This record gives sequence, structure tokens and C-alpha cells, in this order.
Amino acid sequence: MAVMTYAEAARLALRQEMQRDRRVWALGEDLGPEGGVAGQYLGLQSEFGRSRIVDTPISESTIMGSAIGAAICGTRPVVELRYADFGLCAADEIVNQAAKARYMLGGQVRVPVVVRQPIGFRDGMAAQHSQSTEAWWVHVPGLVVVAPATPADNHALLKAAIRSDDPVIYMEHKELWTRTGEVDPGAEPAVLGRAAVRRPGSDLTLVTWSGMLGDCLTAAEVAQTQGISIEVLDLRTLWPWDRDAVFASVTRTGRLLVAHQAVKAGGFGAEIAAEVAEHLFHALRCPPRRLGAPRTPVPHSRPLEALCRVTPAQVVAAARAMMTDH
Amino acid sequence: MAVMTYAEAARLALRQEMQRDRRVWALGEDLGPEGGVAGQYLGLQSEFGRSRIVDTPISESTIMGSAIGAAICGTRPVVELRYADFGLCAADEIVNQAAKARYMLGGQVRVPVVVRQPIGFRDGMAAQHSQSTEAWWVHVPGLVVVAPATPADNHALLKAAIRSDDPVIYMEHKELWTRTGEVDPGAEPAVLGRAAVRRPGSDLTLVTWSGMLGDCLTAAEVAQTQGISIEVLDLRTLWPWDRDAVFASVTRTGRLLVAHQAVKAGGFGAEIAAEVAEHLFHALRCPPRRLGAPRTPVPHSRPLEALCRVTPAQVVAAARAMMTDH
Amino acid sequence: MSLPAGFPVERIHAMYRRMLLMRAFDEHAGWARREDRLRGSVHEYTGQEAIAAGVCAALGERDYISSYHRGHGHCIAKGADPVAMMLEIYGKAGGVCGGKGGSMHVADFSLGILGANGVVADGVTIAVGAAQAVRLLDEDRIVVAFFGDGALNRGPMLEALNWAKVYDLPVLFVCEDNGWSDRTPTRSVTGGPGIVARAEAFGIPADSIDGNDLLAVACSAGLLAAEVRAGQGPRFLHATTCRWRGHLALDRGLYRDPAELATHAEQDPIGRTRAWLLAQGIAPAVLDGDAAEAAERIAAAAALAEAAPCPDASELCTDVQDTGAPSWQ
Amino acid sequence: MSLPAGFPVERIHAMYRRMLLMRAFDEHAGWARREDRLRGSVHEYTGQEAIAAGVCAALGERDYISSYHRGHGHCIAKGADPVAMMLEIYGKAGGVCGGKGGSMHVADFSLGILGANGVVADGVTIAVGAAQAVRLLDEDRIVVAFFGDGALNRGPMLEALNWAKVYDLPVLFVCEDNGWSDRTPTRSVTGGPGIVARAEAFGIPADSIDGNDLLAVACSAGLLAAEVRAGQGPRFLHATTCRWRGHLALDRGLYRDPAELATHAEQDPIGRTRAWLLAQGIAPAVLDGDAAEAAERIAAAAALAEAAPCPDASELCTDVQDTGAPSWQ
Ligand SMILES: Cc1ncc(C[n+]2csc(CCOP(=O)(O)OP(=O)(O)O)c2C)c(N)n1
Ligand SMILES: Cc1ncc(C[n+]2csc(CCOP(=O)(O)OP(=O)(O)O)c2C)c(N)n1
Ligand SMILES: [Mg+2]
Ligand SMILES: [Mg+2]
Repeated sequence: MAVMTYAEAARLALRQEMQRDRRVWALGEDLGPEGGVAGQYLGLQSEFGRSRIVDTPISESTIMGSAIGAAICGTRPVVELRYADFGLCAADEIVNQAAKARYMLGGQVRVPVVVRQPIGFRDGMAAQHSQSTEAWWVHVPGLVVVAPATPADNHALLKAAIRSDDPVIYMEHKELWTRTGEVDPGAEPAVLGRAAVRRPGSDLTLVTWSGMLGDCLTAAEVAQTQGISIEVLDLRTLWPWDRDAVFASVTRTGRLLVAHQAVKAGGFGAEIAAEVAEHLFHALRCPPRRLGAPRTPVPHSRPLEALCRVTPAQVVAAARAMMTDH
Repeated sequence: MAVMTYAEAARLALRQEMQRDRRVWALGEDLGPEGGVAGQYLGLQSEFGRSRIVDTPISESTIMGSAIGAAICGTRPVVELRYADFGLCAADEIVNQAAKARYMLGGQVRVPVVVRQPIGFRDGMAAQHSQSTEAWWVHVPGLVVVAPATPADNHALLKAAIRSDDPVIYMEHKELWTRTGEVDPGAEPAVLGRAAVRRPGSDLTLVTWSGMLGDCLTAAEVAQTQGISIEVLDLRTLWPWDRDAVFASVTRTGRLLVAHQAVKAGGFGAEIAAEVAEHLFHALRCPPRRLGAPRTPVPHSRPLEALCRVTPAQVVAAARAMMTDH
Repeated sequence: MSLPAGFPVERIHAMYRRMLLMRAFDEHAGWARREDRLRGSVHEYTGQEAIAAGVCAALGERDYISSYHRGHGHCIAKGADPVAMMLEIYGKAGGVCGGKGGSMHVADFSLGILGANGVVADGVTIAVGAAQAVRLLDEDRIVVAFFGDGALNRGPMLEALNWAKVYDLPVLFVCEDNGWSDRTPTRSVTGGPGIVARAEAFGIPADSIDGNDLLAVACSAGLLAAEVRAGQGPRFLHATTCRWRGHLALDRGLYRDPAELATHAEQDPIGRTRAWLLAQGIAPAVLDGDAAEAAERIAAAAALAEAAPCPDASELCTDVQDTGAPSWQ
Repeated sequence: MSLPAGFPVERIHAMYRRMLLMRAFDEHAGWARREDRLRGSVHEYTGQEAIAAGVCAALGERDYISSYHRGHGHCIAKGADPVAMMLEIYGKAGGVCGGKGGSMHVADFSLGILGANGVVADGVTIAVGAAQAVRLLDEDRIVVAFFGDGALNRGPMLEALNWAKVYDLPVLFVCEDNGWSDRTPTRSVTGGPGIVARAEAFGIPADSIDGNDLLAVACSAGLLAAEVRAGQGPRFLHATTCRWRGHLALDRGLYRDPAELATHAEQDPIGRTRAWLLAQGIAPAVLDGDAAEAAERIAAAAALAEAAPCPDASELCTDVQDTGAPSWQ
């Protein structure tokens, strides 16, 4: 076990996979000089050379398109798109090519590409550098969607993503880069599609992922002092999401609350809430609820940005309201 | 009143708006020669000239980006992106610029642009020409999302979209181009955000839009013969969606079924089901349900494509199941 | 038309046979689409066959090609089985893509055919990536990207030119300039001195040739492919040609100038090659036999495709993704 | 440095004052960001001031400019109020964008400033659209698009060049070539003979000049803007310059060659212009007074911004969209 940051954990995973398999490589803007925007590639270009840690032109469409070409021809590229906002510059290539190639070519080919698109607010970066777009990718057949919340997961899930033969949208959270945690450097790749119970509880199931896990755990602690026992489930993989785990928990608690930093309207929380409402209707003791950002672009100004956040206090308030609503 | 096709109705609306306001213009690939892929621009270039019906290079990013520039500088462009699939080639410009400009520039400017992106399956056009992406745009703050289901609506809603000072994603359905219906050529622009009850009913609320309206009406007729009275609500505008109308209907019927041609997982049906589950939980007599396409790219082959469709029979079956589930 | 001394006539004759097969295939495909015997978008290659034939003749089986919406010809030129292709465009079981792709997605990875593509220029970004894989895996292959003149206005295409030069990748770009971007004349939406100047602005040496002249294509492609193979970096071939048909099968081409259409017959790459072969002493009967054989093969493929069963319903959800197969969706 | 005969020295002096203001603004902005007194991405324009000053001097108030992430200088050059800009980058009430945009979105539509932009090259597609509006509305304006050398590798940028030429739009493209694309040397990711060749490949006449030479910028921009204004179609100005600071305020630039950095002082557009003005007989005290005044204005703006209140919470959901304001979200 070692203590390291979320960024370091990702770097370790990539390094291990590159050592293990020479077909693994990475490409994106500014990976070499300082190891990417968060140091998540630091030192890798010196170790593996410029042909395996590739600094690219500012050409998102071709970064993505070429990675797809390289993936269908026997390599395993890891694409760095820097921020999920810029992932939109490659939306066509991701959706129309990466996600569909295997199917529309009748299974002749696989597309083992990892597309890193960090999400979330950070430090007032404003509307074009703060989006959380996971709901988009979940809606696209052919894509796996992963959102690690801890350093250990950013190690084990990134390994798993790199070993996946299908395209993975890999969404790190910008505010987590510097968070530290215990990581087992020898850990096996995680199993994609498995949620983790981060805190057991009996009154209410709180489903979350990525940057909101910490706030949800804080909320659960506060709620505990008010006599509400919250089970916190970290989804880890958004597609496929761990329906079994969520259903099992909600079946026990009878209450579902989903919290995410993405915009609430049309967010992935809706899918979870709708599925639970349909399949566990009779097990529910109160209506399923969702918390997410208001439907506004992300403002720069600190207090406005803060108002877009789902806070622990809001989570607790929602939980309390749900305990009395039946 | 006149009988015309869905494509002709759209052409009439654009023509009327262009006559009314010289700031209205349209741009896209192949609008002139044969009036777009469905004749929806037929004759307009002769009438208004090549500077107001603009044939463009194959440059989706710049088609969209330039329309935004032209919109913030005093004109009202109508962008033709041909198929929603190609809309992904302009996703960055739509989301990062059109949707956010007003907000992130502090209200200095409006972006009165209409972005036409036809959706839906048609004739085996396969994975890259058949997507329904409305859920994406609904999730983006700043965008209005419209999906007309009838010729009359393609006239009145397009007029409304062109007069909107905020950007509108306007999603026609490819299979509707040739459908005919009554249109009042003198109709005022529709009010955005209002659903229409296409068939009243008392047992179950069926929410739908776009290409699925016809199938839903068929299903309602069949269900009637089996003693189930279905109220069919055509949403028309997906954002803002007509919560009042949906809630009023579900409050009466106690049952919600949403049907759309888009992929079910992460589709806009989830938002509706989740909202109803949260706010009308105690009014529901059975779990809210959704019908949509399986999470696969759209296959070319006829029987496989057909399997992706939500059929009237499936709607009826779901309705029957819901009537006995409580 | 002239060839380097010693270039065997038999090789041109073989390309000629491939052209006949492409022609017969797409004449059938267009007809079948118009007759509603099959569905989807069908873009006929008719009139442009010399480009695919001449370029692919410079390639080995290991080499990759990526194509675009007008892709049947490239597949046939690279050796794809017309029967499996025909089954595919009919959406039938046994199609090269199991009937899931249709005309815009014909591909055969066993022959290095990375696929036709329904999105203009996307096949080109895929091609430069394929070349990157070749480089990384230290393989002995080159990559050809086929695309139309209209694609030169799409950003990803232009990015890909820069990309290939920056990494000096083994790619031969082949622009099939038929003058049309769907129903719009390409020159009306294209600025600047021309396509070759664009390639050169990204540092890529480019040849411009008459793409209806099979010998010119074969020579030029041969030289450029050899340079690419020798590790000299990307090359660009600009081949002018004629699109005989509408943009796609259902386009009646009413917007076209009859005078332009009238020039097509004399440009016909098949007719011109036939004349050349005759001049080399090949007997007319042999060439007639070639045409008959192509027609027969395609007729047989079509008959088979018409009769073949569609894919089984169980195929619907296969090959989507292994992680999270949509069993409960 | 030389000027056309009769070009009034006073105009250069005025540009000089604008440069001082830009310099003072961004030296403060960078410092404030490093000190955590404000948030977000701050890209300093320091060292590049001659380009904005010289180009905007060729523009009238009605003309439009669109900018990019390194946008403070362009706004000041076009006449924006440094106080409102300072409030904006501090995220305070009264900012040009109400504090909602921050550094990457400074804009002032009342002065034709269409905005900085956080997405590389997107401001350029917006600029060509603005020119299309000018044309449609038959207005008497031209549009300037500012962007960096790195942007020339993005597809939308290249599409926009073609676009401007196809419709012969009144756009002046201004490439500020500081040699860097963030932390990557642009030449290492750029193929071909250079930026001018790229513009010309799309049919756009281009000048290449020393962008640290204010007089050269002013002359060249003046001529090109006049051609654009006269309806001769788009023009392109390639101006080489130096980025003195890191890519953004928090980038310490450790990857940079000290030898390169050492050349900056002698390239300093402010220093060079000052020397020229002195040679024209302007008294040193006058120029010192200019510097002091700029420093004071910025210090005052900063003090005001530090003390100003943040926007009210009620602003959160305003200006999203009128149709469907998120009242129930
Ligand atoms: C990104 C994108 N935009 C638009 C289209 C629609 N489209 C299909 S083919 C075509 C014209 C292509 O012209 P060209 O590249 O010259 O090829 P050609 O059809 O002439 O062979 C267009 C606009 C598309 N498929 N993809
Ligand atoms: C589409 C997109 N990709 C990547 C980025 C991240 N990024 C911001 S500035 C920059 C470098 C831009 O270089 P250049 O255009 O030369 O401008 P400079 O910073 O040198 O002024 C990059 C890569 C971005 N903002 N947008
Ligand atoms: Mg063409
Ligand atoms: Mg630069």
C-alpha cells in the first residue's frame, strides 16, 4: 500500500499498463513537457519516448479519429482530451466511429480506446471548462463510461479501461487530482460495472460518483448524528451501472436519492431514478429523489459557482425530507 | 386550411418568416439545387437569392460557428445540419458557444439561431444516419429543444423557433417528411413549451413526441378496443417540457408511459419518468414505464432495424401490463 | 496514356477486369436501390473506377485502405468478395458486416479494408491513425485514404493532413475529384488555388493527374506508394474524374448540366482502357469475355443476395459491447 | 521601424499608451491569480501588446473583433473599460459580463468586442459569421479575428479560412505567432512551409511581419484593413511575437529555454516604441508620465475590484434562456 494522489494513481496505472503491453500508448496536447494539465503523465515521455507518449497538435477531431484508426489496427491508445468540454470537439468521432464501429462492421473489429475527459467545476474555470457530460456518453450504445472517485479507483479502473476491448469514456474529476489516498500498486484491474458501498446504512440509499462522493460521505455522517442511516453507493462505472447493487440497497432501505455534480435536468440520475421507480416501485417508502446542478451554464464568480454545487447540507436536507415523506 | 406535407409545412414557415423579417436566412449543404434532402427548402433560393439561402462547404463546425457569429451580430440564421448524426460534428459550437454565450457574457447578447437536426430511423440508413439525440440537447443549459410531430406543428413550431431569441435545437423526423396533414398557412407561431393532448383518455397517460406520435395513436385505438382508455400527449417542445400538462394528465389517470424512438437508456423519457415518480408518487397507481430503442447502434438490415422500433403492439402490451400491475 | 517500359500489359488487364466488376456491381446496386429491392443510401462509383483500380494495384494485401460513402469500388479493387458485399448492401445474413452496416459500411479487415464511412472525412482521420499503429507496431504496411473533393473543406480532413506530416506517417491520400459535393459544385464552395496547393500547404508532396486514365493512376500511385513505403512520409494524389450518376441512387441529378454529362462517355475509364488493351494486341473477344464474366459474377451475387435470408433477430444485440451487454435493456 | 510619410506621431503615441495599459493590466492579473486573489484561467498578453494596439488602431468603433483565451489586450486595445474588465476577472458585480464569464470571456458588445473565448479557434468561426451578418445587413464594418499560432492546426480554423474566401467576407485574420501552443512548441506539431502558405492555400493574401514592431503592425494592419474595407475579401496578417510568461498565470514555464526568454527584453514592443517616440522628440518625462498613469489606472481598478461585492445570488439563473427559465429546476 502506498499513499498517493489521484493524479499519481492514474499515472501509475498507465505506466504499469505501458510496461506490460507495448501496444498501449497515449496521445494528447502537452503530455510531454509537464505531464498533462495535472501531472498525470509526468515522466512518462522520458520513460517511453515520444512515440508512445505523443504530443499532438490542437486537433481534437484527429486526436480522436487517429486513435480510433490506431485502435482498430492493433494498438491500444489512451486519448487525453484535457477537459470534457473539449470532448465535444470530438463528439462525432467518439459517437459515430468509436462507439459504432464494432457493431456496424458486423463484429469484424474491436475499438480498444480509452478517452479521458475530466469533468467538474474547479476554481472558477467557468462555462467552457467545467462541464460534466457523463449523461451524454451513457446514452450512446457501444460506450463504457467510467468515473473514478478515489486514488485507488483511478488506478484500478484506469487499468481496467485500458484492458477493455470496447471504447471507454474515462471521466476523472478535476477537483480530485490532488486528493490523496491509499493505493495498492499491485492491484489487479477493477471489474467494470461494479459499484462500491462506501458507507453502509439502513434508511436511505444515496447513489453518487466522482467528485461528489466526498460530499455525500460528509452528508451521511451529519445525517447519522440526526439519526438517519445513509448507505452511500459509489457507482464507479456509469455504463454499465451496477443495477444489482443499487436495487439490493434500495430494496433494503426503501429510499433512493441520487446526487451528481452534472446538471440535474436530463442527467444520469434520471435514468437511475426512473429504473428504480419502475422496478422497485412497491419497495419504495417515499418518492425517489435527485440532486444536481441547476440548468445553467457554470458561472465564473465564486458564490455563483458555489450555488451550482450540491452541498452536503442539501443532501442532508433531502434525506431528512425523505424520511418524513411517506 | 390547406393540406400539405410535413416538409412543405416547414418550407412555408421559413418562407413566411423570411418574407416577414429580412434578418432571417438559412445556411447548410445543398439547400439550393434541390431544396435540401427532403425538399424542405425547395424554391427558396430562387426566391430569396444565394445570400439568404446559402449553400455551404462541408464544414459543419463553421456552419454552426458562423451562424452563431451572425446571430450575435443582428441576424437570425436557420442552420440545416441534415441529420442529427452530423450535428455531432458541431457539438462543440452548439454547446460551448451557442448555448452559453448569453449567460457567460452576462446577458450582453442573445443567440437567435435555429439548428435543424432531423432525427430517426429511415429506410435502413444505418448507424450513422439514424440517431435520435434529443436527450443530449435537453441536458444542455441554454438550449430550447423542439420536436414537431405533424405538418401543422412543423409550420407553427418552426415559426416560433425562428422568432425565439434563444437558440433552438429543432428536430424534425425523417420519416415524417412526406406525411400530409392540414395546415393553416396563416397560423401564428406556436407557443413553445406547450404539449398537445392528441387523444383524451382516462386510464393511462402516454407521453410521446415526433415520429412516434402516429404509432402511439394507433396503439391507443387498439387499446380502446380492449377497454383501456389512453390519453396521448404530444410533448412538441422537449425543453422546456410541459410539466403542467403531463402532471395534470397523470394526476387524473394515475399511470405514466413514455415512448420514444431514441435509445431508452439515458433517453429523455428518464427525465419525465423521474420527475413524475418524484412529484406524483402518491398519485401513481402503478410504476411509471418507458419504452425506447435498445442500447445498440441502429442496424441496416430491415428486420433488425424493425426490432429497434417501439411498435404499437409493444405500447399496447405495456399499457395492458400497467393496468393489471398495482 | 503511356507506361514505363517493361510494365506488363497483363497487370493493366487485371485492373481492367477489376474495373468491370466495380462497374457491374454498382450498376446493379443503383438499379436495385431505385427498384426498392434494397434500402439505405447507395452511392455509385460508376465512372470513377480507374482510381480505385490503379491505386489498389500498388498495394499488397497487408496494406490498409480506408474509404468513404462511395466505397464499393475501393473494396472490390482491394479484393473484397462481391458476394459478401452484395449480401451486405441487401442487409442479408452472410454480408461482410452481417447485414448490420449496409452500403456505407462495407469493410473487410482480413484484406486491410478498414471500411467505407458515412461521415465525410472521418475515414481520413482513421487512416492516419492506422498509419500510426503501423509505425508503433513496426509493421511493413502503408495506408491509403480515399476521399472526395468535397471532403477537403472539412476540418478533420485538413487536420489529418497536418497530422500525417507532423509524424511523417506512411499514408497516401487519394482525392477523387469528381467536381461535386453532393448536389453542390465543389468549386462554388472551395477557396484558393486548388487541392494540390492545400496538400502542399501542409508539407505533403502532391501529384495531380487525370483519374480517368488508368495508366496515369497506376503509374502515379505506384511511384507515390513506393515513396511512402520507403519511409519518405505522406504523399497526396489528386485524381480528377467524373461522377456519372446522381450523388446517390435516388438522386436523379436534375440539377446537372447535360453538356457535362455528355462528356462522360469519352472519359469512360473502362472504354479508354479497353481501347488501350486492344492497341496492345489483346483480342476483342477476350475483352468481351471479361465483361461477360463480370456481368455474370454480379448477376449471380445479386441472385444470391435477393434470395438470402436476413440476419436472425438474435443478432440485434450482439457486438455492441462486451462490458454491459444490454441484456436488461 | 518606418512609417508612411505624414503618419502622425501622435497616433503611435496613443497606441503606446494603450500598450502600457495592457501591460499593466495583465501584469496585475497574472500576479493576482498567482496570489489567489482571483480564480480561473488567466492568460497574460505580456509581450504581445503591439499586435492588438496596431491592429485595433486600424479599426473604428463599429468594427467587430473576436478574440481568444489571451484576450485582455484585445479588449483594451478596442477601448474596453479596464475597470469593468478587472471586475470581471475578479468575478465581481459590475464586471463586463456580470462576473459570470471571468478572464476567458471578457467582451463588450457596445464596442464591437465579441468576446474572448475558451475554446481554441471557435472565436474564428464566430468572426466569419459576424462578417456574414455585416454583409447581410449591408453594414459598414469589418471584422478582425485574433488567434494564436496553435489554432492553425484546428479544423474549424481551417474551415473558417475557406469559408471567408468562398463568400469573400470582410474579415482580417490576425495570427499572433508566439511559437507556443500551451507548453508545446508549435513548430513541433505543425507541418508544411508555414502559416502564410496555409492562408494562401485557401486563397487569402497574407502578410508576415515582426509583431513586436508596433509600426510594422500598424502599417500592415492599416493596409490590410483598408483592402478588407474596400470589399476585396479576406486578408491575413501573420505577426511573430514573444510570450513572456507561462501559458497561463499558474504555469511557471519550467520547460522553456532561458536563452529564448533572454531575448524578450530586447524585443519588448513597449521598449521599442518608447525608443522610437524618444527619437521623434517626445520628452522622456511625457513617456514616464504615460507609464505612471497606466499604472495608476490599473492599480485603482484593482483596488476597486478587490473591494467590490460579488454578484447577487439572484443572478444565478438569469440570462440562461427566456423560454423555459429554470424556475422549477
Ligand atoms: C460530416 C458530413 N457532412 C455531410 C454529409 C452528407 N454528405 C454525404 S456525401 C456528401 C458530399 C461529399 O462530396 P465528396 O467528398 O466530393 O464525395 P463524392 O460524393 O463526390 O464522391 C455530403 C455533403 C456527410 N455524410 N457527412
Ligand atoms: C479546442 C481546444 N483544445 C485545447 C484547448 C486548451 N488550450 C488552451 S490554449 C492552448 C494553446 C493555444 O495556443 P495558441 O493558439 O498558439 O495561443 P497562445 O496560447 O499561444 O496565445 C490550448 C491547447 C482549448 N482551450 N481548446
Ligand atoms: Mg466529389
Ligand atoms: Mg501560440
